[in-house]
Amino acid sequence: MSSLRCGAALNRGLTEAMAADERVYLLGEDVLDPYGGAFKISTGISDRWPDRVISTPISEASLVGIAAGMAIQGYRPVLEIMFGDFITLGFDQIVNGISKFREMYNDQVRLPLVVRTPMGGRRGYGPTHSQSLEKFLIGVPNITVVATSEIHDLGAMMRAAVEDDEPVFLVENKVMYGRPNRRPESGRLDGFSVRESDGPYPALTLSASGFSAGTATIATYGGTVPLAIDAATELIMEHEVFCEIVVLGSLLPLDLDPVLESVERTGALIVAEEGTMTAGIGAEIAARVQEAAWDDLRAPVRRVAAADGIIPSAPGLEDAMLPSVPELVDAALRCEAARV
Amino acid sequence: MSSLRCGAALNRGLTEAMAADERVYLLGEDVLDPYGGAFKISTGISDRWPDRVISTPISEASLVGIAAGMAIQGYRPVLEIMFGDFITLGFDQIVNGISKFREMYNDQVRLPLVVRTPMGGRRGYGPTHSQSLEKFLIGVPNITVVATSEIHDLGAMMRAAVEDDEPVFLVENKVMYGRPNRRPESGRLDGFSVRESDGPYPALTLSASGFSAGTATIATYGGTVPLAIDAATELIMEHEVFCEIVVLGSLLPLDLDPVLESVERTGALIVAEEGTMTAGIGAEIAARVQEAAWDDLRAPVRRVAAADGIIPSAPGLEDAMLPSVPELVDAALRCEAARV
Amino acid sequence: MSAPLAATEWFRRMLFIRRFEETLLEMFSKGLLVGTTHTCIGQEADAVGVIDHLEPGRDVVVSNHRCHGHYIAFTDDPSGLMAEVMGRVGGTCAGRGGSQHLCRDGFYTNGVQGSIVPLASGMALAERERGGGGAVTVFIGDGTLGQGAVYECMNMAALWSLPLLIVVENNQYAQTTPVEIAVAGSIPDRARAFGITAVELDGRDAPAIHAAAGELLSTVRTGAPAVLVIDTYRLRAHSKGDDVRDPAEVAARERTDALAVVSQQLEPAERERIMAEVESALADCVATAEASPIAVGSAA
Amino acid sequence: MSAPLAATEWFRRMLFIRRFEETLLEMFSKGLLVGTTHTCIGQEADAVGVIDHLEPGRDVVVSNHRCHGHYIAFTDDPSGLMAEVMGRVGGTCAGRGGSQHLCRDGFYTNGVQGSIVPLASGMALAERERGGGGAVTVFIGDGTLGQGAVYECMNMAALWSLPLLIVVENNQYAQTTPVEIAVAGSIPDRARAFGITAVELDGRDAPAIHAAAGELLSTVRTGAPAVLVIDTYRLRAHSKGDDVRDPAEVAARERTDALAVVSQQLEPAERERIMAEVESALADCVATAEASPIAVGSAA
Ligand SMILES: Cc1ncc(C[n+]2csc(CCOP(=O)(O)OP(=O)(O)O)c2C)c(N)n1
Ligand SMILES: Cc1ncc(C[n+]2csc(CCOP(=O)(O)OP(=O)(O)O)c2C)c(N)n1
Ligand SMILES: [Mg+2]
Ligand SMILES: [Mg+2]
Repeated sequence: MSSLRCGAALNRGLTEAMAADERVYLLGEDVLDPYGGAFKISTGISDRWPDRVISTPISEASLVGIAAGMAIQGYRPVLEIMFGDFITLGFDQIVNGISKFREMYNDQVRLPLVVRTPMGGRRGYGPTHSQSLEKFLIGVPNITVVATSEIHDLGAMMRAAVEDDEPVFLVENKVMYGRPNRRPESGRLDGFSVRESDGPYPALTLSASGFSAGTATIATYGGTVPLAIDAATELIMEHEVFCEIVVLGSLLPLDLDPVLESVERTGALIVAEEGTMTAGIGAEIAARVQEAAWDDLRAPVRRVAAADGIIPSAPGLEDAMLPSVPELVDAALRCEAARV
Repeated sequence: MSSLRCGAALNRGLTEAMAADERVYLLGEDVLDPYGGAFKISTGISDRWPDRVISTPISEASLVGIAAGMAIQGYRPVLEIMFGDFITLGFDQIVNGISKFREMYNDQVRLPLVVRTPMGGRRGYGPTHSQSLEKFLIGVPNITVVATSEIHDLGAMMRAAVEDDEPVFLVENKVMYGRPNRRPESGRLDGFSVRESDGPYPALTLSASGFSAGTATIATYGGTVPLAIDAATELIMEHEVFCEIVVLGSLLPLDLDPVLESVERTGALIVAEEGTMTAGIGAEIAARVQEAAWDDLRAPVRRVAAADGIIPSAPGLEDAMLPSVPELVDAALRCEAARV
Repeated sequence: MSAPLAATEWFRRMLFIRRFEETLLEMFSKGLLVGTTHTCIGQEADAVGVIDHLEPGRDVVVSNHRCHGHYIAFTDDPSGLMAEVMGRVGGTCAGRGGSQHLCRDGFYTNGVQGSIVPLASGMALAERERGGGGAVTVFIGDGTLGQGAVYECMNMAALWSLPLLIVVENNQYAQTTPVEIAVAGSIPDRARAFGITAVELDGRDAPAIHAAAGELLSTVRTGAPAVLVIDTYRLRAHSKGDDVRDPAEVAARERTDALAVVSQQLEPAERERIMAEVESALADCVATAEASPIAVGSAA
Repeated sequence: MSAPLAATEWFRRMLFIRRFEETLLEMFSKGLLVGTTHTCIGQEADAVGVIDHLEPGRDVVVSNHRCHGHYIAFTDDPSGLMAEVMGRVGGTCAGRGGSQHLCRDGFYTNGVQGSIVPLASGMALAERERGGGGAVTVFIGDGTLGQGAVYECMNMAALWSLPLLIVVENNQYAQTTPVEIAVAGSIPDRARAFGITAVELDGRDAPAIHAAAGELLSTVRTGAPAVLVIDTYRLRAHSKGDDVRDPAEVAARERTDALAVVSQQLEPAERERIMAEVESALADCVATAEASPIAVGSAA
């Protein structure tokens, strides 16, 4: 399992979900074999279940609504949106449809559907193919937003999303696809002790000091996880500063218990995300944690995120505006300064 | 001016903007006279400038893009979206178009356009016609989001938006339209002292104690302003608790100086908004203020907002989930408790 | 395909819808209701004629803001609708949805123009997979032809052989906007360009609606999507509000609408008898709705 | 309406675009470029034939991800494009946009399928109001016909008499998806249903493209929007990546594409001479681009 790449792990989970329940259908652009979707997450599925895979026109807005219609009528569609940037096209169907039906119809319907989509930059794809737009999803009531990461059990997460009776938006990361899906072994990973919360979309808490007091908690998810691990490692090696990392699985509902428990130990919180900062995931987490952990915090919650603006195409420009390891290290050192 | 209703004040401002610059065009559904738009804000304009008013099909997604195209080519379109709930249809054009062009094209273009739209509930219109979706707009880089309120100079605000060289999303409130556009006189309004910040979309700070120390600052905007004023009044009358109210004009960029100055005096902040709480305006304000005013705050920033869910149609259900005066009073009393 | 309806049956069904909605408007004008409502007064034949071929349990109906007639024709639950509009616990959606957000037994509405067409298409895809011969019928207005989702779905419905009937109720206006300034070219040709069968007819001819819908639905059920354009007219304001149309134009249509046509075909005594029956059924419906408690929530 | 182009001119212009893009692909395969690119190899005649009728300063061109040919044909700034793809300060957008987000002198591209059509329509509305006889030409692919915005805009273009030419480059595939499983019915009929003139032709016939575009544009300039469907073929992969098409199918098209056809019409000596000129111009273009500094930002 440890040598499987994240993309292949997601593909395996999806394949298992297709095998387990014949109400599961796969829809999306270019999802047919041999291509299997732009990032190959759907590979091998149409060959095996040709009748349950539908290659679609480029009609994202309607596809989101079509998934909703299928789900209400008892099927379990999995919709692949080729790039997360295009989720905006389906935003009306999400906000005024999927978010509404169950509650507005007084619980007469369920929407067991999955919309899965890659987010993130660092591949030079430029302003319209590199964004992390999950921040817009967490403002939508009545949906579940799940962030996959390279240290989650991706196969299990995918299966859980497909088996979920509520609508799940599964956020993946383009760079993650090609990286190994590493998992804690005997509670350890990369020299960190790891605790994993319960439930289908668990949070993982990493500590280099065996969950004793530390300098700060870094709450993060998805494509920013390797940066947080690198930063925490550098902080130990070069500054003897010990941070915990909480890798969130569910962004909505946002179960912050693991973060609050960690902050109890560290007294400080940094939220790191790849999306642009304003009104990002970090804003919601900061707002909640400063309220819930007011007495534990000895410094304000800090946010590390992309600069508010476009994601330029040229790598040198892109690098400069996306969050980085040095920014994380710097934020942690400021927490350390507040500590002493 | 004081007896003019807010809707009429906006209409007057729009009329003046049309008169001042022939590059200003008005587009929208049902905007022609004698109807003049579903909420009458466009009344009288097509009669006067028939060639500069375009009544459109129900094509919100494209209309946003059409406004962008006109603006890039030197016109100044004002697009009326009949209900703010439908801004979701234009979300791709906003996020992947309007937000991108100027920066992505290396400053070769400008987008002087206005999208104006009514938000808000309390009229029994039900789940798809009552939302306050401006929270999704403030996560979009490179746009300006302006919140009108009944105590702003609405005519001036409308003119400023139309004269702005950047894309402005003008958020209005349905209930506000029918209320008088009250303005401070000699620095006073409703028994409060009022300070107004500079710039086209000013913030107004209201204090009942002449800007001396108080219990809490209530930062709010738009349709929640009368609730904040009622709550502050009740807090004085019944609890001898003095709050300041900061009525924001610009939600993006979010100039928080007036809030920070007020928090310096009060030591506590409540953010009140009509949208659903998670990932709302309050999250961003809380995240910023807890960081910028860490030393001034003696209690966590609290949020008062709609419950995360649909806005039901039945008045009794709608009332229960929208923010209320008692909730605001309660939040302020909790700040008072933290004070003593 | 159901047998043609007798004139008495047309009259009874259309009149009930008409009186139901007139009652709503009266209640609004008396301040007994809040929110908004869109009546299909003048367009009742569309609902009755098309939906007579559909069966709850087998078929699905998806509708828009102007949905009361469709709801009553499909579900036979007018008191649930009445209670819903009145904001009562016993309403179709317990007061959560209100006039334009309904759900019952395979009947769904939503209030954003066009957004229901993808929903209906997804439901049609489900019906296709289930293979039970069910059809999905979605009602849209002429103005809603402005929404791109309609064409995205026509394309997919044709490609995927969806059992989908799109009924375009062309009542000549979208809110205040006449169809001429909002809809270019030809409505049926828009469907045909996607390889979809399209029929256009005059909605004042109720039996023609019934016959065309029956015929189209029998091929729809086999996976050939179709579009039925009904040229009709709304006799009242768009919602409760003002009406900017020429009163003479409205009056002329009032004399020739499908209900007026059918009414003239009846013997006076029969007409009186049915009218009395409808009034009594309507009174029951209102009474049932009023007996249900007002929906209230607990503070957030 | 410009005069027909001589074969030498066709050859020179198309070959330059061809060689420009082949150079890009080589640079990618050598790891000299990052990101992505979509070449119009095989479709160059569309750009050259349509854009010969357009003038920067008067007209506007809006394009999509597959935009290099259009850019080169319209702006005569290939080194700006080369520098942009290379992420250089001297690029069209200083490296911010990259291959598919270009802007120069009335030329605009964006990377979300379909979203450019509203943009182009708004620009056409501006041209209409300005009244200077300018036209807006927007290029989309067959796959982009899946986007509802295209139809929303066809409707408005017809209603509002926009000087808008929509060129559909039907290269038979959207990424890996053959047009047959993504586009139902008839493409030109889709436009005609909105009352828009539509012409479809075989893109291997370069002079036919030129003639049809010229004729359509002369009426477009008077406010009659038009659609030109060019049946063409992309000879390389969708982007840099893998190609799932049958190699035999691609090879057959390689022998008959517009550039091959024109090339055969030339005397060998003339052909050689133009090829040499193109190589030298291309070398200049690359050298100019490479002389520009790499774009870097300051840390956020
Ligand atoms: C996306 C969207 N835009 C605008 C509206 C507001 N609105 C409600 S009904 C209507 C007119 C619809 O016209 P049509 O489709 O012809 O239906 P009709 O009302 O005539 O039955 C409009 C503009 C809406 N509900 N949804
Ligand atoms: C809204 C949207 N969905 C998906 C994509 C990814 N994508 C880029 S090009 C492409 C295929 C476009 O096909 P077509 O319109 O035929 O143009 P072609 O590539 O053949 O020139 C797709 C799916 C996109 N850019 N935008
Ligand atoms: Mg209509
Ligand atoms: Mg193509």
